[in-house]
This record gives sequence, structure tokens and C-alpha cells, in this order.
Amino acid sequence: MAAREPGGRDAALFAPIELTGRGFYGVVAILFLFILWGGVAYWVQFEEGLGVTGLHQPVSWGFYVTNFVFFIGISHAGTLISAILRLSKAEWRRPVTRMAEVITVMVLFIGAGQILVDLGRPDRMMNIIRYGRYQSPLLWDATSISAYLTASIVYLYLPMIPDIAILRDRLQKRKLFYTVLALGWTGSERQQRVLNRAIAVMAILVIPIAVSVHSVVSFVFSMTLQPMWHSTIFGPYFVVGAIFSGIAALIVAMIIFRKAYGLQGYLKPIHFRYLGQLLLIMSLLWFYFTFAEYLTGYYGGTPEEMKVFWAKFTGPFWPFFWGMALTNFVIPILCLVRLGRHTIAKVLTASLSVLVGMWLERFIIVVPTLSNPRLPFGEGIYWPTWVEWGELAGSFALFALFYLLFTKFFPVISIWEIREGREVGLKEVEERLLTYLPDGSEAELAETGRRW
Amino acid sequence: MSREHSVPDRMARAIQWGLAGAAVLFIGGIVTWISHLIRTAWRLKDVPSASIGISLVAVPVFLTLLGVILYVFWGLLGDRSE
Amino acid sequence: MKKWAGMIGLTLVALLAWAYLARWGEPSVDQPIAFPHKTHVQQLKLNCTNCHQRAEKDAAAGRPPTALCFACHAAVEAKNDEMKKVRAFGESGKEIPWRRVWRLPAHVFFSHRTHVTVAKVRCQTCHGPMETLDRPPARPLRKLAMDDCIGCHEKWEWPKEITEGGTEPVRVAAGRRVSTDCYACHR
Amino acid sequence: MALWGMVIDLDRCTGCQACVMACKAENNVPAVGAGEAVRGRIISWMQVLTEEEEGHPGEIKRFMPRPCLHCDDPPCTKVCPVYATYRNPEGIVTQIYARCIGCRFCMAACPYNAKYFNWRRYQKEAPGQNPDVSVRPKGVVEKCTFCHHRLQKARDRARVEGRELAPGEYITACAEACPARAIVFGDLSDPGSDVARLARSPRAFRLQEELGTKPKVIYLTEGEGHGRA
Amino acid sequence: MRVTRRGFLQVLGGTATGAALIKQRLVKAEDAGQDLNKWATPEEVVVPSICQQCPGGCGLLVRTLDGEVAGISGNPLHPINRGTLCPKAFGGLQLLYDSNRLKGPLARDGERGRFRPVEWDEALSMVTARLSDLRAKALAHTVAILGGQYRGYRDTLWKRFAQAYGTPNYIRVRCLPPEKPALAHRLMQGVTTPLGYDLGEAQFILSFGAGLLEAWLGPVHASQAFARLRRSEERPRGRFVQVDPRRSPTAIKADRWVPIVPGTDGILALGIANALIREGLHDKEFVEEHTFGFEDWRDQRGEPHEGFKDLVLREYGLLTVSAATGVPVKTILEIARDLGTIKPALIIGERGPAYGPDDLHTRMAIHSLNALVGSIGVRGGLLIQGDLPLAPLSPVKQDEGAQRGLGQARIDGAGRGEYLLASDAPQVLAERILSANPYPINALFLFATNPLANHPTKAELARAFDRVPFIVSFSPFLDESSSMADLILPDHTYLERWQDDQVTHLAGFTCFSLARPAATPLHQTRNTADVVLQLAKALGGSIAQSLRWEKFDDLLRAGARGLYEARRGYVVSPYAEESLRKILERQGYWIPEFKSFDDFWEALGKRGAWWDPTVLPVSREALHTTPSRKFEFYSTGLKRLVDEAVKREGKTGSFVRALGGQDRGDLLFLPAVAVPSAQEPGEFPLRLNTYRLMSRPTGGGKNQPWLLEQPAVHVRMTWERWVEIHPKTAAGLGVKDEEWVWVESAKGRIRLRAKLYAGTRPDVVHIPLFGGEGPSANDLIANEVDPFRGFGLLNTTRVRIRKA
Repeated sequence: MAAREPGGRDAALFAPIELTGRGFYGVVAILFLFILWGGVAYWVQFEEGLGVTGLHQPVSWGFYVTNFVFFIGISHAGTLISAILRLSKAEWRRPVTRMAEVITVMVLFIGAGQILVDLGRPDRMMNIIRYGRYQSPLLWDATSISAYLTASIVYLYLPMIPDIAILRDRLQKRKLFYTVLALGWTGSERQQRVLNRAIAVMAILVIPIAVSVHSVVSFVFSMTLQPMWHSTIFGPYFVVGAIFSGIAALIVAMIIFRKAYGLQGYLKPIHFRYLGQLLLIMSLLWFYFTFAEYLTGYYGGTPEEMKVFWAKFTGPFWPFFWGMALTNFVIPILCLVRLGRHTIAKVLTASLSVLVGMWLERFIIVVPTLSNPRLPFGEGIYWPTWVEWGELAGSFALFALFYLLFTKFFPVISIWEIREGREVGLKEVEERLLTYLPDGSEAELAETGRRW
Repeated sequence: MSREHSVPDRMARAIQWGLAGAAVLFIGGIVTWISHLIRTAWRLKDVPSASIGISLVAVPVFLTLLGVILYVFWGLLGDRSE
Repeated sequence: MKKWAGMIGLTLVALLAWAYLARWGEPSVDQPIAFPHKTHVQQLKLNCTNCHQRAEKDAAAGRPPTALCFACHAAVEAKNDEMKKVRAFGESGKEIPWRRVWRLPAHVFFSHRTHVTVAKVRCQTCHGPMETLDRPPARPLRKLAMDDCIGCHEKWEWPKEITEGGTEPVRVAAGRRVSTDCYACHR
Repeated sequence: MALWGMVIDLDRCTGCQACVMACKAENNVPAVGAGEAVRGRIISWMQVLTEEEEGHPGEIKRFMPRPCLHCDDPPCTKVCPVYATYRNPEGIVTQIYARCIGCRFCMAACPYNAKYFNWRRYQKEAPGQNPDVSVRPKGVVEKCTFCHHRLQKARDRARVEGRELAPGEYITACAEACPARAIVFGDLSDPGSDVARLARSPRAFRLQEELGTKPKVIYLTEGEGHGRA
Repeated sequence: MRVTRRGFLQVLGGTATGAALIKQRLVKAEDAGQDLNKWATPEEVVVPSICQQCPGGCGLLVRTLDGEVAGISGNPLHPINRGTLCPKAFGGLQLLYDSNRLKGPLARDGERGRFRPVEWDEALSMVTARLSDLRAKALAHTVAILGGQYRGYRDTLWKRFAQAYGTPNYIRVRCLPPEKPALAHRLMQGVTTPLGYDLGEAQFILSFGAGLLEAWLGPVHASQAFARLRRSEERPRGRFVQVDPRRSPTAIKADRWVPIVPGTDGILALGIANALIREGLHDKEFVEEHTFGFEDWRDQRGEPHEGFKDLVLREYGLLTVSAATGVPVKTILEIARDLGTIKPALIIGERGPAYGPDDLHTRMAIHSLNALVGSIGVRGGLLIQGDLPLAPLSPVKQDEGAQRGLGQARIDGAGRGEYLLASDAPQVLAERILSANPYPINALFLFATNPLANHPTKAELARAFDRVPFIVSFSPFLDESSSMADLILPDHTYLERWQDDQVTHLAGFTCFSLARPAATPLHQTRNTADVVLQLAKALGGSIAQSLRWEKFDDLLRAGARGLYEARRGYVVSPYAEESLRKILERQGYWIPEFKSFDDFWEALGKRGAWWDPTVLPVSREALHTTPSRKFEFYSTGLKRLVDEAVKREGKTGSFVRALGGQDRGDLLFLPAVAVPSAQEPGEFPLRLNTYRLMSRPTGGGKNQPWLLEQPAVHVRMTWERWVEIHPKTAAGLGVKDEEWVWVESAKGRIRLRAKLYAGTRPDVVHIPLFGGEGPSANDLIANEVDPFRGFGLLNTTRVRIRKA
């Protein structure tokens, strides 16, 4: 079917939109089961109250807040990475950016939803809008997340316009839908100029917003006076962790779609090697921050801080803490130092490990502090119930479903960018490369000379 | 692709401009909301400085976003009508 | 397809409307005696607090004791069934099982006596034109929300004679305004 | 404007928990039931904590009744997203149940764990409850209010009678019940009041003073000495 | 503007419908609990009442709204608690509204344990028929009345009923009868009314295991005194020493906790006495002038007797004492020095734990310290507790049937043989009923007691109950005992009934509390006191004549007339008025407050109590009503009892055996406690110590969730019962905190949660006697009887612990 079009070269990219196989329905059915679990769990929670969770006094936050931080962290996959790659004009970005951006948008919905799930009175959530107060970091979150969400949607949408136009022209179905979203794209010079300029602005704008989002998420904890929360490096620490988990999520998504949609031709081992290297750097950076954070706490040695510290190191939370160290540092380092062979398998292992590890990291930040209060209370051990597991499973499934549905409407790899890469990219890179080098173009030299 | 103004085409344009309007409404709503929060904080003497401080960052960001959106809408849609 | 969308949309709207209406609709209240406020207030020139005595003495206005009704109605000839019922209750010594119409949420502290005796707010301000009723109201004449309380509290100024005396309530309320602190009313 | 505060003399306190139960009865604090209690969901606005001997874990050194400390700079009110908890002009840290959305941020932020959550709907209105205090629905945070409904009533009475609130006219249920009279409640801004006088005692200290929360519940340590202060 | 924005945002979130529906559901859920016909705030009435959750006797103010109770607070005028309360008082609200309360009388329906509701008239006629029948058959004495923890006119009423009906078997099932003077006080001082403890004025308190601040005579009264000891304007901080194998909340509050080998308190007391005498710190003047038997002496026949001094110096050297008690010599010396130098000092042994088989001599040893430091009859020491000047009731009319019945021996044998000194012996009741010795029991009344749950011999009692053909219970609940009954005539709870209270053991003042019903009765229940009067009336004859009051409040009124006519004491009044009265009364003036008895009665009902605040100026002689008119280290009273018993039963008679045998010679009459030889740990290496929680001192009240939720302050446990184990002991057994363990004794085993608690001797484990849900320590306690109190020994059982 795709072969009869001139654009048959990128048939693999159109295939998921044009054809829907039994596999898709199977996956959707499975996802629905998980979502149903989550839905039933939420209904029960709504009827009975948060009592159906494992939360109690003093551990008033548990899985939901962990999930919130985790999902918002994952969202950094996308927009931030794609923006940096775009700005740095890394040519290997072309098949990567779209997938990254989609993750961001989808996961932000899920992440923000966690807070609603966590509320004791979801029926009163409008109170945040009617009576909100900016002294609360929760409102900072609301603001920065909505900014990030808006920006991410725009940033996902803008580079998609030419692709939508292609779909509009190519597909027979959903004509109105694509026509509307294509915004009358014809690929005229003016349109290209406008779009490129807008994308460039967005790429710059989205980076500080993304950084702010996770800093603000960390502020939820660090603005309190609680031991091991009240820390100045929490902002950057969370951002680093977010990018770390974001890259891992991106890699996992890429590998899944590569396999499922047969995109081996677009996503080559080299992409994964680059991303793997990025992951390695982030792992080291994450380790540095973790080390700095815990060393500072340990060296200071205030009793309250140490209570939490030891609860993590040797106390009831040791499996989580050391599990986190293993999955976030040891395994990634082992997998990623040499990527010469079995690149994809290694990168996948490392990424999955990091996803688990970063979730554990969020958990190990949220729960031990709460279960070791300053005053002599009974220390509570928190263990989630089926409701919380259900919400976790449901959230992941919902995210996967959103993503999957997206791929059924829009190409998961930017078609025009690939084409652009083929058509103008090569030449452009060569020219650009020359300007980097000492024996650059005459004009450049002249300019340099003038300045001297 | 036909250049005639067919019925779905007109509808598409209406929806497109509607989308732009929605964006304006949405970001306008957020900006109004922020100002509402400042006013509430002021009335309750509840740390209006925090609200103002955050609004100083948040409002321009949202306005910039709106600017980009409108710029794209105007730029792309405007091109076709020429 | 479009029809379906339309149907779904309509159902949604209907559902919404139903939900909101269901929330607003309050059960109507039937009283044991068809008490005419109009006769008592407009014809007999009684004040509200002549019968609703506790409004001046207590936080809750309560209901007038049957003995109070009987005090007059024992002497007056029972002209109709309703008046006979009053007599019957009075003679049996039982309280008339009046049912509540106005009620505030349990989390609100509201003192009738402060509003009636100190602030001298007219009963009708909150209760509506009760004096025009021939029959007991089936539901509150006015629906009050928190904004009504706050609106009044924000605008309210103490009468001069009280402020110049410099008595306590004014100082508590910090100036000429009454308190708009949430904890003044929430409990 | 009054500044309500409390002094708790740890030398007098016998850890009998009369304050705890008095508070529960006064404020319609629900008993959560055996299953919930085992899960650690007991609601106890006033709670008698036991401090252990340093170096001898398990050996209780002293009892420490802990209500909400009504900090002058409360960490909990800063984080409330909806103004359900704030410090009112008289220094009482409020909890407006009708406004609370149940995000439990204030619970996470309170260094004294003085806030409690209604994990379920633990009770309905029933005889035996105090009609001056509302019964909390599920999903909201609640805590010690310094029995502020007593202030509402006392003030209402005073206002109607056209006079100032008399000292001692408003005290909390725990202070009223304490058999050892270890809890003294009153106006800290009135230098002549018992509570202000005791707050100036050399034995006075505040919980986690170093956090800068400026609690208005002041403790008096145990120790030798003469007289009450 | 607001509406637009809101609507817009709702649409945006796609939450509009959801929110509306959600709101709808929640609003409905919240309204469901509201009774739509209820008026928010009906008229408020405050009624004084008396707390009946423990024998403390605190005055309450009950806030009622249209007969519904809305709160409990302390009665500020009441002299016992002065407006303060303990945690239990608030449980009263939940007791009243307990959903498990019986709604009306029940009669057995077929086999035991099955019931059908009956009308009161029918139920009462069933009882009357049975009682008349038994009396007609000359079996009046086979009716037994088991009474629990109460006092005052309800006790008077039952006593009168038993006497008029003709049964000697009015048996009280209480392990701590507080109305009687302690045996040691009776034997050493000859007193017949209880002693008062002037805790508030003492400067040093030494308590041998008494849970002063938890479940002693009255926790509120004691806490107030303790607070005064600690901090008062006019004197330095007093000292408080607690001797206890367990670091109880009282011990935590003490300046010194002395962990002791259980049951060796008497030896420690004698060791302290040794140190006092050796260092010459005892009150020589008091000892010389007011005591007998301190120095060696010769009797009328010229035979030499060893004095207390020699005994102590010879037998209770500090090293011996230290070895036996586990208390370091240094500690003994320090306590003795404090005791000898800080005045006034008060030593408390009464109502401590059961000290073991030699309980009487232990208590005598402890009490002798009070004499050594001269704390008898002084401010801050032991005082005589006066009697209330209640109007005497006319003598009971006893017809022939009654006289015949009363001529019979008591079923429990109290007052005879080995139980000569016990007023009731419930411990042997089960065995006697089972063996029909000396006669079978044909009817059993259970009032305010639940022995099938709260007594060590509960299993035997259950079997004994099976033998009794007719059991009437007055319990408001279907508890372990009442479910065995043939008829349940539920009593009101204490907030619904007329009642009085006459508290003993105060700081020298006398007090009569009166309560009228605060709440309108919730169910078809009746005040048992009224029911007794109704029964008497129905039985007719001399019984009706002896109990001729219509209602219980008539009896109370008749008794209170005595107070009005006593020309002393006052109906409680605000502090200012009261202090003026005190001053006047000390100078011998007394101003009547009321014109008539009716005024007096009304005021009593409104204020809640009458009291005589003036501590009677009692001379030390008045405190010593022994034959020697002195405090007797050598109890001539005990000697006389033993001599009589020997005359009656011979040298090996049961009473002498119960005391420890004649061969101990003079040691029998001196406070001499044998130093136990070291025991091999054997099969059961641990000692079981049972204790009373502040929140649950007397059992019952299973549905007071507030108290069950936070029953103890020293261990965090909720609802369930637990066993306290020292962490070291637990480590040896491999037991972790909150793990299930089996506690096993020779009698049985129970499964409890282990709580590791460092505040204990490692060789002792502790189980609260009453508490939350779960098996009871009564299943472990050996059925050893304390012959002087007729109750089981609760602290002498040995146990072992295994992981469950």
C-alpha cells in the first residue's frame, strides 16, 4: 500500500497509522486490564477514603507522591533532551526527538493525575483554583507543570505540522482532523521560516521551564523543615535524576517501537550508543549528587538527620536504598562502559534498571523521612495495599495506552525531519562543519580578521 | 489538494481559529487566575509577595508561549489565505 | 457519527444539569400546623423575638415553646382546625413537633444573639420576608452561602454609639469592621 | 489582641492521658476502631509522648503531652495550598475542614506531627458528641484547635454582655481536665497572666526551638527548685 | 468573571460531570448522619454526677441537651477532684451510648445463654416467686448475692435486703476492698475506720508497689497531691520513691525507681528500718511515747519478748536484705536517710500488689516504717478518716425465717477458720458451690460484677454457676457472667440513675457525693437499687418493712438528713466561700447555710456533694485504739486472735496455719518476714506480675473505644492486651517486639503480643489485669488464696514464654 506512493521509502513510518493489526488490539486489551485495575482501585478509594491505602500516621505520603515525582521526572525525557539536541544541531537527533516529546506530554498528564489520586477530597480540587495561595509549593507545581505542559504540547505539535500535512495529503481517513491540525501547511518558504523560528524559540524556552518544573517538584520536599528533605541541592538533584530517568524511559520506548514497528532502519545502534553514553554521564552525575547529598547529611550528623540516614542505610529501608544504588549506578555503569557489542541489549538493561532505580530513589526520598519523625512517635513501616499497586499499574498502563494511541494517529518518527536530513541535512552539515574548522570559508575568515 | 473553499475547508478554518481562540482563552484564564490569587492573598494579608514574585516569572512565560502559538497560527494560516 | 456525538453531548449536559439541580433541591418540609406568620406579624404586630425568644438569649434561635403559643391560644377562641390543633397540643402539654427548615452546616458557628442584640441585624436579612407568609415555608426563603456572610462582615460597620463607647466587640473586631477571620465562624 | 498559649509543666505531668481523653470527648475526635488503630491511624490531637533515656533505649525518662503547638511561625500553614490552615490574628493555627482538600502537605511539613488525617469516615453525628464542634468528614486533616469553639462561645457571651473576655473564661478541655494541673492555658500577651508568668520561668523551653517555629506551647522541665516557676 | 473561568477550566479538565457527580455523592454521604428533625442546640442543662469508672469517686458535671449527654467535665466544687478528671471519666460517654447495652430485661429461653425479652413486671414476679418459694422452704440462706466494686447506700441496701430476707451470703467479689481499714492498720493501731493519707502535705513519699498515679485509691486525688508535692508555691520540691518490680508510670514519675524481687517488699522495709535505727534517724520521741514492742519487753508473767529493734538489727542486716530483694545496699541506705531527714514522710503499702504468701507481715513491716518516722496522726502523714454523720436507719426487722437463714454459716466461710480475718472469700466460692459445702446454692444474684471474666477461678466459677438453678444478673451488658443467667434485669449506667458515693481514704476530710439522673434512660433499664426496693415490697412482711422506701432517692434523702442535722460540714461551694468557712470552723463556729432540709437537699443535688473540710483534730492517742493505747510493733490484737483460735481449734488450726504457724512464736505478732531461700528457676523461670492500668483498673466496659485505643502510656499498644518483657529476656528467647508469644503457667497458657519494655526486672514479665481485647491473665494465675483478703494471689505465679 505504501509502495504505490512516491514517499514509499518511509513506508515503515506510515505503517502503524495505516494498518492496525491484531497485536495492537491484544496490547490494548492487556493495558485495559491494568487500567481497569487502577480504575476499580480508585473507585474503591474514592468511596472508602484513603484508608484503603497503606498510608497512616506519620507516613502520610507514599506511592502516589512517589509516582508523581517519578512521572514528572520521566517527562524530562523528552522535551528537554530534544530541545538540547535540536539546539546543538546534533544530526542523530532526527529519529529521536518525536518519541521523546511524546513521552513528555503523555507522562505529564499521568504525573499531574497522581496528585489528584492522592487528594483526600478530590471533589474539592477546584479549591486549589478558587482559593489557591502562592505560598504553597504545591501551587508552584501547578503553575510550572501547566506551563511545561503547554510548552511541551506546543513543542510537540510544531515539528509535527509538516508531518500532519503529509498525512492529510496521503491518507483517506480522518481528513478533517488532519486538515485542521495541519494549519494549512504547504511547505512554502514563509511557512518554513515561521515554523523554524517558532521551533527555535520553543526549544530555548522549554529548557528553563523543564528545569524549573523539577526544581519546583523538589521544593515540595525541600521547603519543609524535615530531616533529609530540607536540602539546598534538592533542585538540581531532582533535575539530574529527572533527566536520568527521562533518558532511560526514552531508550526503552525507542527499543520497544523499534521492535514493534520495525524501525531498525531508522533507529540504529549508533543512536543507542549515543543515548547510552548520555545515560552513563547522567548516572555518574546522579551518583555525584547522591554522594554529595548523603555525605553532607552524614558529616553534619544532626540526630534527626541521622535517624533517617540510618533508616535508609541499615534500617528498614536498606533493601530500597541499596537496591537503588545497585540499579542506578552499578548496573548502568557495568552495562554502559563498553558499548561496542550488544549495544541495544546492554542499553536496554541499563535503562530498565535505571527506571526501577529512579522509582526507588523517589520512594527512598519520600517515605523514610516521614516514617522517622522528630518527636518520639511509633515509627510506622509503610507498605502499600492492592489499591496503590493498582494505581501504579494503571498509571503505567494508561501512559502506555496514550503513547500507543498517539502512534496510531501520528508518525512516531518525524518524517519530514528524516527527509530533510536526507535532502538538505548532509549538505548543511558539511557546510557547518567547515565553519567549525580553522580553514573555514572566506567570509568567515574576513570577519574574524576584521575583528582582530 | 484543492484550492477551493469547500465546506469542510471552511469548517477546518473555523476550527483552526477556534483553536487559536482556545489558546488565548486558556492562557488568558491562567493569567487571570494568577491575578485572582494575588488579589486573594492581598485581601487575606496572606504573603502577597510570594504571589507577586511568582507571577512576575510565570505571567511572562505564559504570555511568551501564547505569543509563539499565535505567531505560528498567524504565520501558517495567514500564508495560505494570500 | 455526528448524530452520536450530538446525543452524547446532550446526555452529558442533561446529566450535568440533573446533578446540579439534585444538589440544589432540598427536601420540602411539612409542618404539623399551618402557622401563618403574616397574621401574627402584620395583623397582631408581634415582633419576631416575641415568640422566637431564644434568638435574643442564645446562640440558637430554637423554636418557640408550645406553652408560649398556648398562653394566647388558651384565651382566644379556636376559629379553625389549625387553632384547635394548637390548643390540643397546649392542653396535652406536649411540644408541637415543628420541623427545622433553616439549618446551617455543622461546621458553622453562628450566634443569633450577637446578630440580633448586638449587631441589630434584621431577621429578614437572612430569613427573607417571613412576615408575608400565610403558610409555613416548605424550604428556606433565602439560600445563604459563605459569601453572604463574608459580604456582610466585610461591609459591616458598627453603629456610632457603639464605636464611640469603645466597648469590647469593636476592639475584638479590630476597628469598625467585624471579624472576617475564618475561625470566627468555622468550627 | 490576645495571643493564646499554653504552658505544660513536665514535672507535674503524670502521663495519665486525661488530657488526651478530655480532648477526644470535647472535640468529637473519633475512635477509629481496632483495625484502623493497629494500622497506626489513631487520631489524638493531644498525645502523650514518652521520651527515652539517652543511651538506654526503652527506658522512659519523661512524659510529654503534645497538642498542636500553635507555632507563631508555623511550617504547616506555609505549605497549605488552599488557606485551610493559617495562623489567625490571635495566634491560633486554624484548620478549616470545609476548605481542606486533603493533600496532607501540612502533615508532611509539621515537625511535631500534630496533624491527623481522616483516612476514612470514622463517625457520623451521634448522641454523646459535643454539638459545638463539627464532625469531620473523611479526607480532611484535623488537629488541636486550642478548643477554639470555647473561645467562640465565651466571646459571644462577653460580647452580648458588653464586656471584655475575662481571664480564665476561655481555657482548653485538656487544661481543664488535667488532674495534676500541669497544663496552664491563657493569654501570653497579658504579662500578668499565669501562662505568661510561667512562660518566663527559667525552666521553660520549647520543642525543637532550633527550627524557629516559635511554638506557643511552652514546656517546663523537671528539676529541683522551689515554687511553681 | 469567576463563573466563566471556573466553567472554562472545568471543561478543560473534562471534570465537570465528574466533579458534579462526585460532589453529589459526598454531600449525600455527609447528610446521611444528620437527624433532620433534631434541633441543633436544644437547651443545655448541667447536672452533677459521680464517676463510677473506678473507686476514686470524682464529681462530674454532665452537660445535657434535652436529656442527651453532650459532654462530661469535672465538678469544680467537688473536693475530691476539684474540677479535674482522669482519662476514664470520658469513657463514661461511650459507656452510656454503648451499642452493646441491653435494651430491656431478658429471660432465659431454653438452654443457658439463650434469651428472650420480657417485661419488667413479668421478670420481677419471676424473681419474687422464686425468693418466696425458697423462703417458704426454709432455704433463704441458699440465696447468694455477689456484689462488685461499689459502696455507699447501694451496699447498705443489699446488706439490709440480705439481712431482712435471711441470707448470710452477701459476698463481695473485690480484690481490693477499700472501705475497710487495712488489716495491718487494724492490728497495729487498732483502728476500725480507714486511715486517710495526707499525700498533699507529705514531703517524702515512699510507696511499696502502690500504683499511686494509676490505680490506687483515686488517681485524680493522688495526682493532685503529687503535683503539690512536686511544685507548690510555699515549699521545696518533695521527693517520691517507688519500689516496684516494674517501671510503671508512677515509677517513671518517681525521683527514684527501686526495682525489687517481687514479694520481698517487707524485707526491704525491714532493711530500711534497720538502717534508720542503726543511724539513729528514727523518730525517737514518737517511738518512745507512742509505740509498744520496740525495745525488748517482759509480759505480765515476766517472760521476756524480743522487741522490734532487736529483731530488725539481728535478722535484717543490709547485706541480707540486699541479697534477698535485689536492691543495692547504697539504695537502702539512701532511702533510709531521706526517710529519716525529710519530714513529713509517708510510707504506703496499703492496696499495693499482693505481696505474696506472707502478705500480712509484709504490710505490717511496711506500716511499721510509718511509726518509726512518726508519721501517724500528723499533717502530711496518716490521718484518721472520720465517719459520715449519715442518719442511722431503723434496725432491720427480722422475722423467724430471716433469723433462721442468718444463723447459717456463710457459704464462702469468711469470718471463720482460716478466713477469720477476711470479710469475703470469693476465691473459695466456686469450690464450695460445686461441693455443696455446707449447702447448695439455689439462687444467685450478680450485681456489678463479672466474676466469670475477672476472677482467677473463673473456670471453676463457670462450672459452679452450672449447678445453680436460678441466676439473676443486673448487668447492663450481656457479659461472660450475665450470659449464664436465667434472668437479666439490666441496671442503668451511672449517668442515668440516682446514686451516692462515700469515699474513704481521703486526706482526713469526709465527703458524701450525690448524683441525680443526668441522662434520660436510653433503654428499658432500671436502677437496681429501685429494683431491690420493688422486690422487697413484693416479698412483703418484715422484708418490706425493713426496706420501706418507695424509691432509692427516698433512701438517699433519708440518709442525707443526718448530714443536714450534723451541725458540721457543708454542701460544697466555691473556693472563696469555702475557705472562710474553714477558718470559722477551725475556731469552733459553724454557720447553717440552709433554712430547711428541702433547701439543703436541693443544693446537694445541684452542687453534687457534701463535705466536712475540717480535718478533725485527732490526737495521736485517738489513732491508737489498741489495748496498749499505742502503736504496736508487737500486735497484741493479733496475739489475742491467735490465742482464741488456738483455744478453739488447737495449735494446728487452720487460722494459725494460714498465718504461718504457731512455731514462729513471737515472730507471728511482729512484722517479721521470712527471708526466702534462693529458688531454682525450674520449669517456669519467670515471675508473672499483673497490674492495673490507669485506663482500665477494674475491668468491664469493653466498648469504650477511646480508652481501648490508647490504654497505656508506657507501651504503645492498641485494643489488644500484651505482655511486657525485658529486652534482654526477650533476646534470650528470640522474641521480637510485637511478636506473638505463648505465656504458660502451671495452670494454663495464653497467646499475647510481646512488648519489649526495658522498665522491668529481667526475671519478671507483666500483664495488665484488665485491658483491651484478648485473653486474660486470669487464665494463668494459680488459684492460690490469700486468707486475709479471701481473694486470689495475683502476683505469685511463675510462667515461661515461648514464641508462638
